[in-house]
Amino acid sequence: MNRMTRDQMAARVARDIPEGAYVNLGIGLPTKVADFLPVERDIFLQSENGLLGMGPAPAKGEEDAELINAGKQPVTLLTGGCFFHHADSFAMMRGGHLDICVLGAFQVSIHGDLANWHTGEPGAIPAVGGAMDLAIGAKQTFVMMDLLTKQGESKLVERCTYPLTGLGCVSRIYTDLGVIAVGPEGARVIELVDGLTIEELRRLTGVPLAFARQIETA
Amino acid sequence: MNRMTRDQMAARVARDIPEGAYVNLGIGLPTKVADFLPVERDIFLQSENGLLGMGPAPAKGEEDAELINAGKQPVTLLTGGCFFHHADSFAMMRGGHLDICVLGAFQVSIHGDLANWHTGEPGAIPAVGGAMDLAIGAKQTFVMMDLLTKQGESKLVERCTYPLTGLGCVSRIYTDLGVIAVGPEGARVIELVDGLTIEELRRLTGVPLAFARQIETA
Amino acid sequence: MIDKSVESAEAAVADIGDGASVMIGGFGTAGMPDQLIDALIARGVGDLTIINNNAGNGETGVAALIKAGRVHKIICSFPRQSDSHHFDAAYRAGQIELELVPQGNLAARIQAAGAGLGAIFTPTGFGTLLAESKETRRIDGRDYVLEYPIRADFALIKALKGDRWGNLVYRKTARNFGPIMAMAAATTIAQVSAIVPLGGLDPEVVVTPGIFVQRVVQIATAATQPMAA
Amino acid sequence: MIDKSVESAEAAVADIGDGASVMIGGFGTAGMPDQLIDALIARGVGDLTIINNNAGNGETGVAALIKAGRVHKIICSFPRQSDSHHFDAAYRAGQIELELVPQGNLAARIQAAGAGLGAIFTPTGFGTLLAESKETRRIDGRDYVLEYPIRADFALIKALKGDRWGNLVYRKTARNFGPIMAMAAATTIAQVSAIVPLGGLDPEVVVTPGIFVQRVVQIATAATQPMAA
Repeated sequence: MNRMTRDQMAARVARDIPEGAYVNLGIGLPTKVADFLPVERDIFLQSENGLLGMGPAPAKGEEDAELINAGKQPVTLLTGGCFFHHADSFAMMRGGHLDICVLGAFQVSIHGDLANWHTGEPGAIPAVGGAMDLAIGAKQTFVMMDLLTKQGESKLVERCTYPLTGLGCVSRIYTDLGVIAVGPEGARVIELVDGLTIEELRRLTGVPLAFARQIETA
Repeated sequence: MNRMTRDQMAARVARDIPEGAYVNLGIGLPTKVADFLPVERDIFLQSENGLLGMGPAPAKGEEDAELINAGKQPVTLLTGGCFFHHADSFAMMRGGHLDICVLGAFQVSIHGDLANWHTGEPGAIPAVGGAMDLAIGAKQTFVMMDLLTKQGESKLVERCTYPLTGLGCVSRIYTDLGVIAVGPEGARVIELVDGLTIEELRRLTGVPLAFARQIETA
Repeated sequence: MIDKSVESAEAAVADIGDGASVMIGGFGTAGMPDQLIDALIARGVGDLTIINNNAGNGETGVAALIKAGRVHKIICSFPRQSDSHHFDAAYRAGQIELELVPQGNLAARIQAAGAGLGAIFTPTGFGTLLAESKETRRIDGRDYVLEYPIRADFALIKALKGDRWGNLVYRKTARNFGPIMAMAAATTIAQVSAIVPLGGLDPEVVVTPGIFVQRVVQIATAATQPMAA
Repeated sequence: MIDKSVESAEAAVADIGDGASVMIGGFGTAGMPDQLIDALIARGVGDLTIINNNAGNGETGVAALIKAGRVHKIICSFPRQSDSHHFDAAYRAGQIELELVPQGNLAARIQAAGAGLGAIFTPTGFGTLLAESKETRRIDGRDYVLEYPIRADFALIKALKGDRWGNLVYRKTARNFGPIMAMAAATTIAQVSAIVPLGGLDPEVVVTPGIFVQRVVQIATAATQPMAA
């Protein structure tokens, strides 16, 4: 079977972001989605630290330590973007004004519970940032992750064993092996990579999976 | 006895407003206090509709319908003043950032309860505006009022009979007959107009009154 | 290309239906979106719930809406004024329902809606008629009333300038409820004196980011409003 | 004449004592008032409770304060980062107490303090470890956690420009927590790149009105900050 590369996953998520959407891309892999948004589409990227209309990284030498994203990397502001303080920024999330957020995850349950902030291991120093606000605030929460851990365990689970970020908040998971909708009815596979069968996916994840009538091949 | 005029009352209140104070002057009589604040003192007048650093009325012909005070009268903005929205404006009150507000009243109790928004009469249309926020929000709430109604009833009472604006919020009452501190310990007369005796004031108000050791003559 | 500008006030309010809840900006007439309200009156819809600081002044704006009999209920802080005769008449005739809210609680409840809070404990109104039968709690020695968010289907607001992404700046005390109402309504419609090209508003001075605004309509008015006589 | 400008960072922090609670602006290093923090370290006070989004980056600002052993407790949303080694070491050694708060709840609780609310019901964190043993409530079909205001004795923030009345404007994403922390502290101290004459800030673009600021100190720095290598 053909595992999708990280770039392919990012391009796949980008395809589902319509023109005019207000979007927050989480730290790490989700940040890559920005590179695949068509430039001719007006899509509004929000960064939790107080900007809307976030543009790409600046040219070398043009970095500004006071113009950064949530990952504290230098960014630019698009023409028409603006700045605001932290309470207004999180009002955008919590108040349901963001259309989509894209987050990484340790685990997602078939009912959309998300665990992505803390391994819960003894000695681990927890850090949550804006993950909990984003997960429950955006109208739709997408997760981007490899379906399996390096040890081959499924990150799509019946019940999260890691500490939760939010309950029933994820609607869709974009993985290296396919795209899966999750929610109150459970998990439903929408797309599979070429060469992967339904039975194989059931075996790999070990969770109950429904399948869209017509599964697309990613 | 010499009843103080409204101008004298306003001048008396103005005397108690120190330089640097953030002050909200309520609609009606309290608005007059502004005329008696010494121009050489930096005193910051706040208006609930979103300005700080309110200046005097504009010259005839210079009025701007979008630069008004809480009473919807045209005002000006001092150099160094600024505008903000309503939530921030009331955060200034409720959050305890205003030093003093000056309000009119129907009744004030000897313990500082205030009634100034509604007569409670059948058929009366109530309107509260920012009175309740101001009364409980400012660090000190001053009341300016005639001590007696036109019918000769005391507006300083043991217990308010009109609907309350706030509980125990008033610290000082400036009246045409004197200045009275109110609060948990009850009412204490600080100043009396010339020719009015302590006994006479007790008779006029009918409420228990303590007296400052050295009563000033207003 | 996203362009939130709409060619007319009529087009901007064309989907406001009977029974809608509508926030209307303005403190008195400052910041009142008169042309949007006129368009709403012309649409002929009724049974509206209106959220505004007042209940109309004189003959225009919210007063005209009430006069036309379109308002079922009004949520406001200061209805009775020297020039609120249309409200007064409707109220005395039992034709309009009034929910009176202290002004700061009105602002805080609107802001809470925009920020997605479920409820807030506010000290304002404790021990008064306006908190009767409401839940209260003593926290750190101070008494508070539990108040719930106020949200709306639509917000009609007035700003000075806007752009096609919906960014807004205001003018003087006409700002008042505009920024928080924009955050609390499902659909926010702003009338502005001028729609400027994208980039025409300094990103540091935008007061309402475009995410909170769905439609912008340019209504040419003098930048400085003369006072009514 | 009221003049809130102070001649030096040392003078500005001279009354911050042992055991004080201190909000410090900044998201990472953007908006971090480094010179005020340096002055605080030089004062030698300890046992501080610090409220900041992070728990220090690299060697400066909050990181330096932690390294110097002055922080008893930190309230923040995102302590662990690639360059939070001073916090990591202090935390692992049991020398610092951590209250971890989701970032939006941190902002909302600070804003609630500034606005005089007693508590807020927020949906963030419901059903998670960070809401354990906290009061919850279902309102209109959604679950919320009751959270209390966070206030402080002092706020140290960084802005671009200020005037003698304390009005402030910020620069780009260095704005972050500055405006809300200014509202939530008893004494707010702002370091600015320039103190301008009264009237030098457009009244429409002031972000933090002077009522929320008690002291302003000018620290000359380049307007555009180069990124650290």
